[in-house]
This record gives sequence, C-alpha cells and structure tokens, in this order.
Amino acid sequence: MEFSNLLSIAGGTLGSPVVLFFLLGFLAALARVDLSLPQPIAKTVALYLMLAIGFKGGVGMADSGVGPASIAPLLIGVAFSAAFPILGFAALRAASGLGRTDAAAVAAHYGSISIVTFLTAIQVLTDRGEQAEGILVAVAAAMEAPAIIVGLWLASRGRSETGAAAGPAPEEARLSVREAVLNSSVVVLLGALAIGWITGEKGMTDIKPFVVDPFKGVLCLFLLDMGAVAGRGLAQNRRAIGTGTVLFGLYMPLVGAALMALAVWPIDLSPAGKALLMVLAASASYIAVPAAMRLALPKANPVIYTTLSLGITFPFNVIVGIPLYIAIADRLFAGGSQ
Amino acid sequence: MEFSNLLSIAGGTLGSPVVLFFLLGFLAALARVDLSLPQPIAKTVALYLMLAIGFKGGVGMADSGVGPASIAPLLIGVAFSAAFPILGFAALRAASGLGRTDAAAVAAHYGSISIVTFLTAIQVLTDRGEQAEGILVAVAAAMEAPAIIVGLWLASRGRSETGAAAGPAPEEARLSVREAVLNSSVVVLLGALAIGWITGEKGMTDIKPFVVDPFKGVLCLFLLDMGAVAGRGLAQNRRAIGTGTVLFGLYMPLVGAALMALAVWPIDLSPAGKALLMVLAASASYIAVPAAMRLALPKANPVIYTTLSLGITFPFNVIVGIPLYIAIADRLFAGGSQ
Amino acid sequence: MEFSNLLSIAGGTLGSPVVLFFLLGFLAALARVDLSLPQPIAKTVALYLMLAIGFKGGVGMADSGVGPASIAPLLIGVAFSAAFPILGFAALRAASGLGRTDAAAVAAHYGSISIVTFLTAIQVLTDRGEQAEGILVAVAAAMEAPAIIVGLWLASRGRSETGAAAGPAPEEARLSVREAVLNSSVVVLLGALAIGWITGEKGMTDIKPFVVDPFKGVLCLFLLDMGAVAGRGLAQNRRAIGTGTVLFGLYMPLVGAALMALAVWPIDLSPAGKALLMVLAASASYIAVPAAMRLALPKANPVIYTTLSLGITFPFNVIVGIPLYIAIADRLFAGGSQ
Amino acid sequence: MRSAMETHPKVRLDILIEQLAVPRLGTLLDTLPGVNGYTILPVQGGSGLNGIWTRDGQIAGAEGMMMIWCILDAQHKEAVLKSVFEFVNARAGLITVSNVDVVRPERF
Amino acid sequence: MRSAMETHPKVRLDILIEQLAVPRLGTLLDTLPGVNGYTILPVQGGSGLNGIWTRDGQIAGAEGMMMIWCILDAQHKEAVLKSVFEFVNARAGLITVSNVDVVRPERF
Amino acid sequence: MRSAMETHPKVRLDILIEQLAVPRLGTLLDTLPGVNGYTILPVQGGSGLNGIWTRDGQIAGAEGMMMIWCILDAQHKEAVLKSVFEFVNARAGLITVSNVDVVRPERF
Ligand SMILES: Nc1ncnc2c1ncn2[C@@H]1O[C@H](COP(=O)(O)O)[C@@H](O)[C@H]1O
Ligand SMILES: Nc1ncnc2c1ncn2[C@@H]1O[C@H](COP(=O)(O)O)[C@@H](O)[C@H]1O
Ligand SMILES: Nc1ncnc2c1ncn2[C@@H]1O[C@H](COP(=O)(O)O)[C@@H](O)[C@H]1O
Ligand code: NA
Ligand code: NA
Ligand code: NA
Repeated sequence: MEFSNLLSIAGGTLGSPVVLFFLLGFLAALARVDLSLPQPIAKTVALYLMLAIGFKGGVGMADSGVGPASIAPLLIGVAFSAAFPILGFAALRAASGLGRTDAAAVAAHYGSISIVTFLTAIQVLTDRGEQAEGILVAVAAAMEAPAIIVGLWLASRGRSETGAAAGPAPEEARLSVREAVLNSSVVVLLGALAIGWITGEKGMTDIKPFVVDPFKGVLCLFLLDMGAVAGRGLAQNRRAIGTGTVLFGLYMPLVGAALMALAVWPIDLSPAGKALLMVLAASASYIAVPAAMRLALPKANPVIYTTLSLGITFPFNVIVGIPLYIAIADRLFAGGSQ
Repeated sequence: MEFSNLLSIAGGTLGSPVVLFFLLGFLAALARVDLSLPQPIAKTVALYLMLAIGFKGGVGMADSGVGPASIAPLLIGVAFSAAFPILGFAALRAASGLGRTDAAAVAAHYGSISIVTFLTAIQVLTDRGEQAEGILVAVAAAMEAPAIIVGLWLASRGRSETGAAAGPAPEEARLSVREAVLNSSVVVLLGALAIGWITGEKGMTDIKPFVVDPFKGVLCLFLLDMGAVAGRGLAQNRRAIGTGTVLFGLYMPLVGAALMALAVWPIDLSPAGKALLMVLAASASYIAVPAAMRLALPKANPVIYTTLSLGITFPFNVIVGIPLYIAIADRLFAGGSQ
Repeated sequence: MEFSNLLSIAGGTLGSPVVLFFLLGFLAALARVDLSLPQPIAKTVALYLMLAIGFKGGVGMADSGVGPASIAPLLIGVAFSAAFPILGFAALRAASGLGRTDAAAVAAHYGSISIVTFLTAIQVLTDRGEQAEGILVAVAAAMEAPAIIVGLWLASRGRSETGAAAGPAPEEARLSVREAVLNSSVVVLLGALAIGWITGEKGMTDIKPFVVDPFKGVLCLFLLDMGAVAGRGLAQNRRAIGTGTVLFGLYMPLVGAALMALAVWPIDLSPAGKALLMVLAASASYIAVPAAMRLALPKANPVIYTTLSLGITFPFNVIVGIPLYIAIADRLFAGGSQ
Repeated sequence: MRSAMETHPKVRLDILIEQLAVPRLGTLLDTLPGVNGYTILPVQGGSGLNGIWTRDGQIAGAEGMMMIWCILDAQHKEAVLKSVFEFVNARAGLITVSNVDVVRPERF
Repeated sequence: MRSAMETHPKVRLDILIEQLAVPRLGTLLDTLPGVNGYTILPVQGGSGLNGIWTRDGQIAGAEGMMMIWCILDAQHKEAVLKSVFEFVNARAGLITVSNVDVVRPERF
Repeated sequence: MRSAMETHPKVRLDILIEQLAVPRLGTLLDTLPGVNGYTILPVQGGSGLNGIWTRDGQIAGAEGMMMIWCILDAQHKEAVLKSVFEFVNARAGLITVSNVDVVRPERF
C-alpha cells in the first residue's frame, strides 16, 4: 500500500500538466529545439510566481495566525542551510574530485534552496488537496543566505593553506551575501508575504484572479522554460562534469530530504509542511547562489554548479524526488493522524 | 437569406473586439502610429496562443476520441499543402512577373498556413457557438512543412536551367525543412496537444483560468500587434510589389478556400471543421515559411513574401475571408444537416 | 466625522495591495534593491492598463449613453490643461529659481495628467463601490496635449527676449505635439474606448476575464515597478533639485485639485467623476510630456522634470493625495445628494 | 596571385542618441548622399554628466538611448559628419569616427 | 621600467548577419583555427538597400539581425575573413575589420 | 578656412564583463579621473573557453554579460586601463582599446 501510494503520487505528478510541460521543454532541448522564453519574460514570470506564492503565504499567516510553533521550522531551515554545505563539501572533495573552490561553490547550492522546486511541490500538494502553513514561504526565504555564507567560508579556508587566494576578498564576500539576501526574488517574496499578511482575506479577494486563478497555468509556462534551460545546459555541458559530480547531484537531494525528515519529525507542523521542508532540503539553488558565487568566487567554474543544480538535481526532483518525499512524509507524519 | 447570413457573419466578425483591435493596430500603422508590442512580448503571446490552442485541441481529442475519420482531414491538408504551391507558382510566373526564386518563395507561403488566421477563425466560430474537432490543430501543424519542401524544389529546378544556383544548396534545404518542422511554435502546438490529450478534462480544470478564460482578450492584444506589424509593412513597402503580385494576395486565398471546399465535401467532419480547413487553405504563412525561406533561399526578396502574406492576405482574410468562408461552409455543409 | 472619513479612506488606501506594492517597490529602491520590471514588460503592462481602462470606459459610455452633459468635463479638462501651466510657470520662476526652459518644461508636466495616478484612483473608488462616468477616460486623454502646447509656448517666449533660442524650433514643436497627441498610450486608450463603445456589454462579456478580473492584480505589479522607478530616481537625484522645486512638487497637486474642485462644482457629474477630475488636475505627466519635452526642448534638464513628477508628486498623490481628494469630493459633492 | 580577401578602407560612425530622436536621425541619414544604410543597436544604460540611467522599469521612451552604426565611404565623411553633428549636438548624444576595412567596397 | 599595461595589436571583426543564420555562423566560427570566442549583440533595427526594418512587434525570427564581435590574432585574419565572408556574402550581412589593442594577448 | 568638422583623437575602450559585476565596474569608472561617462550595451550570448551561453530563458542574472563602451582622452588611457584591467582580469571579461575621432573634444 505504501508502494502503491508512491506510485499513485508519482503517477499524479507525471500526469500533471505542470510536470508534462517541464518534460516538453526538457526533451525538446535534448532534441536541440529551444523552447525557452525571452529573458524579460522568464524573469517576469519568476517574479510573478514569487509575488503570488508570497502573497498567498501571507494571507495564510493572517488566517491561521503565526504562533510560536512557527519558530521551529524557521530555526531548522536556517540550521540545515548552514550545516548541509559542510557535508556536501566533504562529499565532493572525497568522491567527486573537485577542487576546493568548485566544491565550496557547489556545496553552497545544495545547502540553499530552489524556489521553483518548492513551487512545484506546493502545486502537487494542492492538487492532492493538502495545504501547508504560510510560514513555509518565510522558511524558504530564510534558507537562501546561510548556505552562501558557509560556502564562502569553506572556499576561503583554502587561502591560508595554499598561499594563493582561493576564497573571495572580504569585500566581495560581504557584497555577495548582501546580494543574496537582498536579491529581488527574495525581496518580492518577503514583501508580498508581508502584504498578504497585512491585507489578509480582503486583499486576497481583490487580486485572486491574478495571483491564484491563473497560477497553475503560468507555472506550466514557467516550467516549459525551466525545462528548456535545464535541458540545454545538460546537452551542452554533460561532458564537462565528471561522473562523481553527476552522482552527487542525484544522491545529495536524497540525503538532504532524509536528514530533514529526521529534523522535522518531532515538531508541530502539518504533514504537507514537513514534506515541503524535505523538498527545500533536497533542492539546490539556481537563482541566488549562482549569482553570489559568480560575484564572490569568479574563479569557480559556473558550468559545474549550474549544470549540476539545474540540469541534474532540478529534473530529478521534479520527476522523482517530489512524489517520493511526499509519499515518505505521508507515511511518516500523516500515518499517525489518520 | 444566404447573403443576409454572410452579412450577419461579417457584421458579427467586424463587431468582434478581436477584429476591431486588429483594425486599430492596422489603421494606426497606416497613420504612422506604431502600436506594436516589444518583441519579447509578441513572441511570448504567440507562444501562449499556440500552447492554449494546442492544449484545448488535445483535450477535445481526449473527449471525443480520435477515430479513423481523423485521417481524412490530415491527408487532405498535407496533400493540399504540397500541391497548392505548384498552382501558386504557375500563377505568379504567368501573371505577376516574379522571377523563379521569388515565385517559389511566395508560393510556399500560400501552400502553408497562418496559425493566427486559424486562431481568429476559431474565435469567430466559438462566438457563433460552433466548435470544430480537436484534430484540426494537428492538421494545421501538418500543413506547414510540405509547402516548404515543394517550394524549395520549385526554386531548385531553376538550377539546371540557368547554370547559376537559383535554389538552395541541399544542406541548406535540409536544415531549413528541419527548422520549419521543428520550429518552436510547431513543437509547442503539438506538445500542448499531446499534454491536453494525456491530461484531458482534469488537466483542463487545472489550467482553464490560464488557457481558456483570458484567451480571447489575449488574442485582442495579439491582433493589435499583428495589425500594427501588417500595416507598417504595407505602409513601407506597398510600392515595392507590383499590382499582379498584390492581386495574387487577394485571389489566391479565394482559390485555396474554394479548392478546399471541394476536397472536404465528401469527408466526415463538422461544418466548423470544414470551414477551418478552408481558412487554413486560404491563409498564408508568416512564421515558419518566411524563416525557412530566409535560410534556404537568401536571394529571394523577403519584402515581397512578407508584405504579401502579412500586409495583404492576412488583413483580407481577417476582415473579408473568414466570414465568407464560414458563410460558404455554413451554406454547403450545414444546410444538409439542419 | 469628516476627518475620520478622510482617515478611513486613507487607511483603506494604505491597506490596499495596490498601494502597498507601490511602497514595496519604492522603499526597496531607497534601500538600493531594484524591483523594476524589464522594460518590454513595463511597457506592455502599461499598454494593457490603457487598453483595459479605455475598454471599460467605452462600455460604460455604451451603457449609460453619452449626453451633452459629457461636454462640460471635457471642456473643463482641456481648459485646465492649457491654463494650469501658466500658473505653474509663474510659481516656478518666482519661487524655485528654475530657468525659463526648465520652468516651462516642468509646468507642462503639471498641466498634463498622469494616467497611472488616474488608474490608481479609479481602483480606490471601485474598492469603495463608486464608479465614475466612462467619459472621464476621454477627458484624461484630452488633457495631455494642451499643456504641452502651452509649455512650449512659454519656453519659446524666451527666444525674442534673449536672442538665443530657448524654445523649440517650430518644426520640432509641431512634431513633439504630434508625438504627444498620437503617442501609442493615447491611441490605445482612445482606440479601446471606441471599441468598448462599439461592442458594449457583449464585447465586455467576451474579454472580461482579460480586462477586468486580473486588472487589480496587474495594477499591483505595475505599481511595484512604478514605485521602484520613482524611488530609484529620487535616490539618485534628490540632490540635483532644489528645495523650492521639491516643494512645488508637493503644493502644486493640492493647488490643482483645489482649482478643479471649484471648476467642477456646478456641473452635472457623479461625485466619483468629480474626484477623478481633481486627481487628474493634481497629477503630473510622466509618459507623454517627458517624451515631448525631450524632443522639443532638448536643453531642458530631464533630471528635474522626471524626478519631480515621478519621484515626488506621484508618490505624494498615491499615498496622500488620492484619499484626500476623494474625501474632499465626498464631503463637497456627495453630501448634498445623500 | 592577389589575395581573394582584398579589403578596402571605409569610415565607421558610432552615434549615441536619444531613442526618441532615432526616427528623425534615420530620416536624415536616409537623405544624405553616401549613406546607404545604418544599423540601430539597443543601449541598456549609461552614465554621463547628467547622471546614471537605465532602461529597466521605464514605461515611456523618454529616457533611453540607441547606438547607430554606420559604414560609409571616406569621400562622404566630411559632409555626413557635418549634418549628423548638427543634429546630435542639439541634444544629448555622442559621435565617434574610426577607420575600418570592408570586403565589398561597392556596398558603401 | 616597462609599463604594466603593455598592449598588443589584434584584429576586430564586426559581423552583421541575419539572426536565423547566427547558430550556423557560430558553428563555423567554432571550427575556425584562431577563433577562440565571439560575442553576439542584439540589433534593434536598421535601414539598407532592402528598406527599413525593426524588431518591434515581430513574432517570428525571420526578420532581425545580430552583430557578432570577434577578436582574433592578425595571423588568422586572412583565413577567418575568407571563410566568414563566403558565409555572409551568400545572405544579407556586412563585415568590417579594424585594429584594436588588448592586454592579454594569449587569450586570442 | 578650416573645416568646421575638425575632429580630435580619443581612445575607445570596449569592455565585456559579467552583468552582475556591471554596477561595481560602473562605480569604479565613476571614480576614475578622465572617465566622464560610459555606455552599457546588452549582449545576447557568446562562445569562449567556457563554452556557449545565451540570454534566452535565463531567470537569474548569473549568466549573462554586458558590453561597456567608454570614450576617453589619451592622457588617461594608461591609468584607466590599469584599473579596469585589474577589475576585469579577476573575472570573466575582455578589454579592447582602439583609436577614434570625436568632434567635441572637451566632453571627454
Ligand atoms: N565618455 C563617454 N563614453 C561613453 N559614453 C558616454 C560618455 N559620456 C556620456 N556617455 C553616454 O551618453 C549619455 C548621456 O551623457 P550626458 O549627457 O553626459 O549625461 C550617458 O548616459 C552615456 O550613456
Ligand atoms: N552602410 C551601412 N552601415 C551600417 N549598417 C548597414 C549599412 N548598410 C546596410 N546595413 C545594415 O544591413 C541591413 C541589411 O542591409 P540591406 O541588405 O542593404 O537592406 C540593414 O537593415 C542595416 O541594418
Ligand atoms: N575572441 C573573442 N572575441 C569576442 N568575444 C569573446 C572572445 N573570447 C571570449 N569572448 C566572450 O567572452 C565570453 C567569456 O569567454 P570565456 O571566459 O573564454 O568563455 C564568451 O562567452 C564570449 O562572449
Ligand atoms: Na537544499
Ligand atoms: Na494556405
Ligand atoms: Na495635472
């Protein structure tokens, strides 16, 4: 029954237009047909999704109140984001043959989170009739920066060892962290969260036809684009990254989700919320962290971290990971309450 | 009564916001006011319309099933697309004074189809409460490539005659046909058709507020842009093309629609479906074929084929043709069944 | 009670997602986080809002008819737009220390109108359940050009005085006025008004899910962008404009609204319509007039007029002005009829 | 044997100009003898005596510049430059002139 | 003391080409010895023997050009120019060649 | 009579740089003596030692470059080039230097 449950979730996920449009863009890219959106559109669709998800989260918080129980997921998220890069760095250094700077850059991506994966998981949960706490949006936002700071610290430890400056100059590091914390996605996400919280159900009535009704359709269009970009990167660069690194992109999400499952076990949170935290743990950033690494670690090879997080882990999570994490959360956390 | 029926359809068409926005863009352009959209938007709106019409077609196919009866319109469409350029080529060589290469390029446009004209006709039919079979979307997609292949063949026949290479190099021709068959519009159209077919009514419920509800409004915005581009082209280039060529752009749609009316007479298809096939036959491409001709026949003059298909035939079809073809289809094919 | 009414309107305005998103963009810009949209998107969203507001206005005119009573607001609007720049010019010359050309350019902005401020006010009124006459859209459009003509005349009077050409060459002036009268925003606004008028309620049913339902949400996105641009301009250029000029940007809207309140007192128009005319009077252009001044008065400093109208008056109106003018209109014009 | 790739000296103009004025500059260029074409490149932003500007977020065309790229024969340089400078100097803009080589001299 | 900013002469190609043909030109450039990279700049519009065009409103890529900017060493100029000219000459496009200086000569 | 169109030699820098670094480069340029302005042009894509990239479909600014165009007086060339090279060399980017003529020398 558990296995059939997983299958049914996976089937539901694979049968969802959202995932099918992702596959369309991805497979077309592998066949060298580029379905990506023009950049101004891609950026704006992303901004729209931030705005919508933030606003909905804020209205959710206004509805149900934000109690002290919300502190626990926030703390767990931040702690995970800070600690997971250390594990990832060790694994990459041991098994993937990456240099210090590249390993630090990649590890930062996996400690941080992918908001698109998060959105996709929310949609899958919504399709199943499950809804998570609004605070999860704030948790997602809070999980972006710690991993960047730790990643830069990991890179900079090489400085003293080797003499040469493997890590970033302090000024660069400071600016990059500011960039990551204050990048426009995060600000829109948190700003919309605040606005949703302030305006509550009344605000929601006002702009529901914009932020709720077309949301899933817009997500389809966006995942068409993301699939196209992920597939293009994979097609162009698969030979540029070694097998050990590719494997990292497949097992690391599982490790992250498993650790997070343990961490959230005792806390007071809906099964959907716990599933989303597992998704956040499993996902790898491709907005904030690549930008921060580009700035602070210009000598890290962007081909490696971009291809890995966007070309490997993102498709893996969309197709395999999300149904799996939800099924596990269902089994572990919903079992008792049913 | 037939005439009044035509008038009422024409009145309905001209009174529709979709056509009025087209006229707004067109007339403004003639008065040198440019209402065109920025290119990233124009491209994305086009993509959205492909996605929406494909998806709806696919759901329609899931609803009603795709029987062997669907083969007939597909075959007729492909045969028309391959044969009609030969007729067009002969007419252009005889009456418009175009050289071989230009005549071949133009003829390919008229054998192929205009998806925007198709969309407009679907909207006019929908406004009248009529709905065609979902398979028509696949027919439209299938009618793009044959005309390109035949057009390139017509151009290349000049090679042996003259010694100089009038036609494309074989490699160029191959790549251009690939481009036409696999251009992103067609892939999104067919991909969305498949996704609609797979997800059926359930998928439709999910993304209806994105692909159905705002569709007509988005079409208005798009036709504002198309009118602007068509009018601009006409204003800039009307002196660049001869009267014989201009007339071709007006009579050729009528010839195409008439031939198609004969071809679809015996087959098992709704009157709306037959009207749409007439519209496809009457319309001239301005996405796939211009691109293919640019690549494979760089020496053909793009001013001629673009101005003709977009500046003359497209407005003619939107304003005069579509109501006419629907009225004829109504008279010929719906009469018996009523 | 009047004061509490103002407070309640102001509270309603400040609690509206539309204004909160504006503040988000504005405050983020002051904190050097740029939330502006890519330009193709910003332009298209503006076009969409023109199209939607024009169309709704036209349908409104079809519904309620356009009687001779509509002439009065049109005439008042045009007269205001022509006369107010003279007052503004005198004030700027006396109290702000601007040169003739700069003063003329700034004054033209304040005689003309801001369509975004107008949209925001319509939304605030709609949220209160009030609706103005459709003709107001035409009034707004008609108020753009006169101020430009008068502004250029004010600048050109310097020519004879000084010998040097302070004002525009006549050909430049003619072209700039044409540009202002026929800029694409105005044409779309008036074109959509005409289309709404022609198609009436039937047309509205067709495209309501595009022009009405998501309108407020799109306006949020747009004001996020406008806030970002306004805040950026203010942050960059606040030192470039003197205190006298800044004060002008704060008192001039109040003067304009007060004068308009007197002008509309006797005429036959809904209180909402009168409030909107006050908003038009109080607002300063930042689409048509900056473009016209750039072309016709290239020696006027764009930093002054742009920062003033967009960085000072626009936020002032959105946050303070609109609730104030509505409260006053409420008190003056609705009191009697209630 | 002479090289097939013989090149010929021409003059390159780069004109930075407000985008609102581009249609008029285009009309001017179209009428100047020796100008057989020009190409317009978008500009994203910049910095100058009047401060910093960027295209992002702008809804109006009022701010924003374009770059015009124009290749012409040296014999027309003087006259073209004179007309264009007169136009550009009345507003915000820059012109630079440099030397380039082309393969097909008869185009220009 | 020699200046730290010693510069080295290189050749700059500016290639204007239909955007549809850019992928093929890119493939060609990638195979030419001496070409270690190139950069693609968008073009907004232009005017030439075939009239005026603009990117605005276009849904298809059929109209529209791109500018390719390519820095290379003088020793490869002749051969690269020959191949590129052959490609460009078959379609609408222009090539100009000019001299530039760079700081890191080994990149090119 | 001397020609009204007397031109004056200046130096043109073309700097290709990651767009994320453009604000910082701008800040640097704004502080350098001799730099009175610069212009930013968008870049659509390119190819280099690190492979091919394109702007299409990207949601983040992480990938993507811009081109900076800067005209300056020869007397500042050495110092400006030194500072800019230091900045660019630490990351992905290119600088070329060339000679141009301008009409109004006092702007630069
Ligand atoms: N020295 C320069 N080099 C390149 N571009 C410049 C230079 N000076 C000014 N510009 C450009 O011209 C625009 C207007 O300059 P200004 O009128 O000085 O503010 C600036 O925003 C830049 O885009
Ligand atoms: N002399 C020129 N200088 C710069 N660009 C040119 C020139 N001639 C043509 N072009 C560009 O090349 C395109 C095609 O030129 P044509 O084939 O002559 O119409 C034009 O639209 C311009 O963008
Ligand atoms: N020789 C070159 N000419 C023009 N642009 C180049 C050249 N080499 C590299 N580039 C540009 O610089 C970017 C980064 O180069 P790279 O770091 O070598 O991958 C490329 O994507 C190109 O846009
Ligand atoms: Na993670
Ligand atoms: Na056809
Ligand atoms: Na005003």
